[in-house]
Amino acid sequence: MAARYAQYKRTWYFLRRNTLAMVGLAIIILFAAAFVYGLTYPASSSTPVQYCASNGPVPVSPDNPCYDAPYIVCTYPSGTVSPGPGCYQTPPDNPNFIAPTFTLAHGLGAFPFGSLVYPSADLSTSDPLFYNTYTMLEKGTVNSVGLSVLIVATGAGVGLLLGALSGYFGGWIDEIVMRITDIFLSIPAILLVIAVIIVGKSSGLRSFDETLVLIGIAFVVVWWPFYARIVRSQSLVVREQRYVEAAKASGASNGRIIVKHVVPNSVYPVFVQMSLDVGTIPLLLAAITFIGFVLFPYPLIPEWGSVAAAGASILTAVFTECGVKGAVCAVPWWQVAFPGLAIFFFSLSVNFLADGLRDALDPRLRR
Amino acid sequence: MSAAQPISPASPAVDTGTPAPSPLSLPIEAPAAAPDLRPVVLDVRNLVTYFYTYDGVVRALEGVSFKLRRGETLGLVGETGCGKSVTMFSVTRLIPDPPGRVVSGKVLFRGADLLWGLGHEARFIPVKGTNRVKVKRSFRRVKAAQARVGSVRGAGIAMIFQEPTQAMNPIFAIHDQLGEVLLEHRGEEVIDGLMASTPDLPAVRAAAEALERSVKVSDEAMRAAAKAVGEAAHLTSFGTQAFYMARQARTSGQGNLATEVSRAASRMRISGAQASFLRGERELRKIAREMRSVYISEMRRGEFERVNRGRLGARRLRLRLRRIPYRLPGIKRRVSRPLREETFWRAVQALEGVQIANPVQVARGFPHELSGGMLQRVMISMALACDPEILMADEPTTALDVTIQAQILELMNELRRRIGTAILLITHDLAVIAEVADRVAVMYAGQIVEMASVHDLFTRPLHPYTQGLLASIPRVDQPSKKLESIPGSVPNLIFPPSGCRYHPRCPHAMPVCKEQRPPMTVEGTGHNVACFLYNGAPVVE
Amino acid sequence: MQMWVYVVRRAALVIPVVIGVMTVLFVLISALPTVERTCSFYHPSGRTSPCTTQIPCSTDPSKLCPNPVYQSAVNALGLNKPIFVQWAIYIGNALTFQWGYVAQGSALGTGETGSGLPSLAGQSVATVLSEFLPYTIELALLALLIILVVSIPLGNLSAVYRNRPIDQASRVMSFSGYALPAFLLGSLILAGVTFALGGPAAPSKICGGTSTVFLDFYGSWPTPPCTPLYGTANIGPVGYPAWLSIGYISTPTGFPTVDSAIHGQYWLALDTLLRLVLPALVIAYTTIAGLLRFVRNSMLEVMNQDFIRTARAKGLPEQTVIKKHAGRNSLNVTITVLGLTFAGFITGFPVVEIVFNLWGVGRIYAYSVVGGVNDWDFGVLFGTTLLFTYLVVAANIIVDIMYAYLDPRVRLG
Amino acid sequence: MVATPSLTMPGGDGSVDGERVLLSVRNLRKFFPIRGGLFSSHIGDVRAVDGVSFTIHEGETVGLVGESGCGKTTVGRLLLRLIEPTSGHAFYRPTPEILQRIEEDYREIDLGGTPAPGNGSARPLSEGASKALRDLDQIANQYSLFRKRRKEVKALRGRLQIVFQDPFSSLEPRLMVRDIIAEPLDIQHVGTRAERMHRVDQLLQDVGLSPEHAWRFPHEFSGGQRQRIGIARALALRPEFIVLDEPTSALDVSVQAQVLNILRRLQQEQRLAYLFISHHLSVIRAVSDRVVVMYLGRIVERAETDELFSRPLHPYTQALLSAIPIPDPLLHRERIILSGDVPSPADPPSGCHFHTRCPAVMPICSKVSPPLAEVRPGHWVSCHLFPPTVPSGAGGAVETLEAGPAAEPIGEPSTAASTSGPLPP
Repeated sequence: MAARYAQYKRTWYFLRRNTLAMVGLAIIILFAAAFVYGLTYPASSSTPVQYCASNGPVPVSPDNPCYDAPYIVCTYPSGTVSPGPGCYQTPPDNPNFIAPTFTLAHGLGAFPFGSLVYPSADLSTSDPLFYNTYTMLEKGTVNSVGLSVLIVATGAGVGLLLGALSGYFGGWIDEIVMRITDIFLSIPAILLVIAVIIVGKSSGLRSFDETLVLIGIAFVVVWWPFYARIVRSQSLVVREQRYVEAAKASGASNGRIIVKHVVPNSVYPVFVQMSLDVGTIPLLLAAITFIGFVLFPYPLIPEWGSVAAAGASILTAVFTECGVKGAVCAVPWWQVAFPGLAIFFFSLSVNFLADGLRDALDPRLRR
Repeated sequence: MSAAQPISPASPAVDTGTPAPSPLSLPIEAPAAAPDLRPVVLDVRNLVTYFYTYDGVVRALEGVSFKLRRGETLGLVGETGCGKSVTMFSVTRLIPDPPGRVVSGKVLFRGADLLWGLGHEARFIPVKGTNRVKVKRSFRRVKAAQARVGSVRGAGIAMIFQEPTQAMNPIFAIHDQLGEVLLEHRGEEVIDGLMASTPDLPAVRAAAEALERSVKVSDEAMRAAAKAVGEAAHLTSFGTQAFYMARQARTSGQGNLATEVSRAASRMRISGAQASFLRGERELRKIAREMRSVYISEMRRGEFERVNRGRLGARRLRLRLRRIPYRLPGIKRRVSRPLREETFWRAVQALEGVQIANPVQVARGFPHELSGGMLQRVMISMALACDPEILMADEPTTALDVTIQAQILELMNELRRRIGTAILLITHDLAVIAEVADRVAVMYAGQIVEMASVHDLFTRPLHPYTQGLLASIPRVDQPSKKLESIPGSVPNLIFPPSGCRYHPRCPHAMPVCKEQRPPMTVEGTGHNVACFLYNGAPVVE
Repeated sequence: MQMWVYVVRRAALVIPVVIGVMTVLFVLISALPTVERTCSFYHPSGRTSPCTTQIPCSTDPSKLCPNPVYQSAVNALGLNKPIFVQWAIYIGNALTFQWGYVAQGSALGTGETGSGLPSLAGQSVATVLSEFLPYTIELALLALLIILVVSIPLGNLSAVYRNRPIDQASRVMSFSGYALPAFLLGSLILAGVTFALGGPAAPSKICGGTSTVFLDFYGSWPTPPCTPLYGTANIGPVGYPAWLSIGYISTPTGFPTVDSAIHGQYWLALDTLLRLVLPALVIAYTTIAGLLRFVRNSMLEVMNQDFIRTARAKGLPEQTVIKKHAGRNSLNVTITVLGLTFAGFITGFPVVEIVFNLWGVGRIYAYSVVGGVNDWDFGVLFGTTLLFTYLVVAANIIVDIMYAYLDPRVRLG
Repeated sequence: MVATPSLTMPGGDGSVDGERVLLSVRNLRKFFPIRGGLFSSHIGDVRAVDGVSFTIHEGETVGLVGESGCGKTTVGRLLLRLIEPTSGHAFYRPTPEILQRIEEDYREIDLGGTPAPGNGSARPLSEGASKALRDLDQIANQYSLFRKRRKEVKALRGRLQIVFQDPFSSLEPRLMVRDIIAEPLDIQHVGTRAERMHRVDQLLQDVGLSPEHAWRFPHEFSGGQRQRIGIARALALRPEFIVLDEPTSALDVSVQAQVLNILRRLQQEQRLAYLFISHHLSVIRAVSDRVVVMYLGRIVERAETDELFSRPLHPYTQALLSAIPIPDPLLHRERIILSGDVPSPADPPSGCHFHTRCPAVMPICSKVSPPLAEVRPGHWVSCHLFPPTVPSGAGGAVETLEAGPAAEPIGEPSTAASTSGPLPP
């Protein structure tokens, strides 16, 4: 066992020399902590929940103080008041509403802060849901990270199985599996995901949990071919190894060879790919939401991607508004900034780590 | 020496690590009794090369010294991991760096020390608690050193490698890879020849008719006639072209050869644009040559010639800028046509030199279309294209079949007789050495343990390792049911054995062998051995 | 093997893939409720949609529907025939570009896209897409150009100067490209440029007037006051994007810049092109991220090969060794990876076209999925998916042929 | 062209004294299809092994020598059923009388001139031949390795084992030595875990390693030690026959001797039979009792070791012998340098495969492929220079001579004409 331990030590040694990878690891640990802590939040349900003046859930009702807190009203030099997204003022009739004079402490949600509004992705709905940054980030971590990890794990499992089979047996099995991967790889990911989700939704699966399941299915459908490809190329190499032939010569069944030799040898590259993809999925979710597709039913369950996307579209709206009418209005930049940064850092750290791993595991790329 | 000690020239540990003062480090030479009067072309003095790996410092070479004289063939023989190839690559600075590094030593070639400036290239920082050593390289200096040594590669020191199939670039045709060597080192002469060529068509026409007549006679006649055509065109390569056109005509049996040849000749005219392109090319080569001479003088005088480098660099830059239009794909193809054809036929000539039956097809072909033997011939022709003073062959026949190996060895012997370059033949096969080499150096674990003429070594092997090696070779020419073998295996060079590195496997091991490293001693003319069993006079300069 | 054999075989390999893609889409479509299918995949009159009135029919399709339109739709799509007949019909339609019609209920149908796009209800999906495709292609070509020009030299450099500043820089660049969502990058760049030039309200640098700096970068076309074509309503048939209510010109090629140039409106052409630069940069940035590491690593791998050592041993200058011997070899890998990432590359278009408010297939697609269940336009949705898939497949063929051209081992394999 | 030299020959070589026949390989063929053209259709075969017959007795070493691409490795892998043969039999432990029957059958078939499996019939089947075929089939069902069911094969795996050339790719780098050596035992479910571990230690000692090596990983060993581990793994199931596929080619000479001596010791101790595949004639000479020389998938010469090396008959063997450099600068011999390369087995030369490089080539060589005939007792050569003269005890040879042309159809019908006519296209 000592030798095996030495191998790990070696990998760790090369990983440690890679500063970026270490940075990535640190950030990931932070996210992991946030994830664990976020689990203590009340499970998301389909009943409207909002986080406004306090971090705890408060039922939505018209007489709720910060119910009409949003940023809907715009003031123009002329003094006329007209509704339009992206601009805000302090409603005089709402004492609880704190004007978004923004400080770092607010952003981090150091104390309850009702007015940093994260609107529902569905801009058409008249009554958006509000979170303060802190809550958004917490729940976002839980949903985004949890979802990504789940998806990637499943996809990798399927890919590992099929890839190993096709690579090891070759012949017609290989042909079939590879053609199928070709098919799925040539359909752009986002489009396929949306298609699957839409079909699911239009056949009635619309609640939050159902949506989660749908998203999962859609992404797995899209994702497994990548892994199948990787594992296949690996097992093609392993298959030609003499030690596999030796195992055959002493009567090993194909199943045994796949389990004992092929799969273990394909694990590392798959792992690297997985860590890359975990970072990619929130991005795709964001993109999907951004182009206006309503992923989650109302109320919006915070998921970085969708929140950021919604914020970004408001940003653009603000620009057009202010640009055209030359209005004096501040830009609610934080609505993009925080979820965006969350995605950015998560994906970035994961990539750092993955790349470091690749270098450390691949002797050719070692420095 | 204890392995825990950090190994680096900077640290005191070096004095034990690199044997600067130890007797071994003194260069080896035949005693005055029978002085070899041929001039020394390569003088390697206690070369030390380490590999700085994760597991520790691999002491691959520990003070290797030898001399190579003009026209002789020195065989470097030993088992895997004894550092034969490392020696060759250290001499030409081709060891992969990182992890490898030439730590110290001298390599004198044309009076220039190829390893000049080694000390300033890197700093060595031992890692506490491990036997790793961190190497901090000065990128700029390493690059400069590479450029310097690069100036003697190819033209001065040529190399051929073990795996011909992997040693050739898979995506370029043979003539391309062969031609670029010619252009690199012989560019000016090639271009001059090309620009001097002014075919007077009537003469060519006449010669071509003669050639057509000769087709039916014989190969020799054809060659002669083709040569005449070449002279008529004032371009030898055109003669070659004509010859193969004639061959083509003979095999196909149709086509009026004479007119074809003269048409080809008329196509040879060089347009103005092409001429200016050629002039520019020539200028580039000239600058490159001067650059090389600057590098060499740097290594000779041992100081950095910033001024000359700068001047040449500026000239080259200006020229390149002026020639940008020629880089455009369409234009380039049209403008460089004469040069490309010239180089192609020169390549064909080079291939003829290594007895390839159908050089034109081979020249057009790609590496993956040729057999290992054929590729090795191509490699040899590539190495000898601009007759170098030294040819280093790293296991040239190991990857080949027995019958092909015989062909290649025959070829090498023949070329050796014809050109008379000095050859450093690296192989693990004593039999090959016996066939080809004049002198042999036996290496073990990064050191030369015995050095003698082939005859002496095989008739009177002195070092126990040499004896064991010879005994363990199965002979095809005599039945031997019981094979001798050397117990144990090659030591791990991270923790090399103390004293004589062979003592753990040596049947005659004595206590002293553990303590200190045996000095190289003279045992008869040109026969040196490093072993305590013999107490001849230590080798002296 | 001759080149043409290789090309033909490679092209032949496409057929199963395309059929397969259609089958996948067919499976999805046939999972739809009957009414959604009939709304957008079959359109008898070409003007009115059967859906709006016939929603009740959907509650149980088996029951004979009184509505003849709906019924004929069911017949035409073979919904009452066995599944494989439906499949055959679908394949036929897909291959003959009969991708259905813009449904009336959808955002595109009602014209509630908030982009000045008039109601396209009842128009054939293929026609609509074909009208918008040139815009996307222009953007794609520009982006590809940027990608190739940047990624290959940068990758090679970072391999040669491994672990030196330039390598680190390219590494950071590629990672940030991985991690930055396209929409975020896009909005940031847009905002940045806008504010750099004086903030959203500042007057336009290009044509002054009431137009603002922001609008100089936002949208495919200049706002009316700047357009030299303004008011020239009497030119040619409809073709120049009618929903920009600035008059009509003929569009021989459909490519905006080309057409403008043809009409002698060089300023317009330039303006249109300039508006593509930022989005192209955004798309390129994200794609380069994926490419850069591959280029670098493949280059590193090549640099370890024996033949590089041989090239050095031949005494070639380092430049030649790297550019010619290593570069050409790693180029193969680069191209292959580019082919693999093309799907991802295309996926970027909907987002970017929305961010920069450009016309293009991507934006139409976005409109087809916008909003809630009743706003979706299945015809456009699946049509676009098919179109993009065709593009990806075509790109892969091209890549493979280029590969074979570059690498004799494949060509003569 | 003609695939089959005569099928008729006494089991192994007449000279073998009462040793029991372990494996009698008959007319073994392996063609790898070549695909190409527009629809990657089957456009030809790589005739890797093309009608190879020899016999291995208990406890003896048969050397199989030839250049790369001559199919020697393929033969070894066929015998272990790592790949399936195109045709031919390998009779496992046939009793003498069975062997006798096989002899007669093949003789009958030769005379009857039946098509070899896979080839179109050239002549109507003679009565005797068809009967013989049936009989042979029946024997094969019982004895031929290639007719075994999966279960039987798995049982048989233990008896036949292989040691590979490359000591680096033949050991799984992730596993510890003990797991590597124990793997065959695990697969065959031999004994308890403790027993297996005990067996591993014992095996390690057998190959001259120490038990604590069991706890290390392959990359910690030198080439020679790795090769020993490979041997230990092969020995794990107590085989009686081991294919040694270039076991020492990757090793240094000083270590090579160690491995060879271990192999020899084990052979004496455990009465193993070896098929020693190598391209080193010198090694072959050192280790083997009988030698088979192959060229382009066919046997060109076969004899007792000393006989072969002292009196090589086939020009190829002679060239091979003279091409080997000898570590003795004093010894200067006239060496035969063969011109050109080994032709590709995808389209081997017509007639005698060797005629393109043969120094003593005759007109007939390019037309008729010479039968493998016994020209001296126990010395079999396939060359037109040597018309079989010795009326050996097993009269096969004489008939071979007559059967030579008669046997043509067995290879390919087209060349039946070619024997008398011009070169086949």
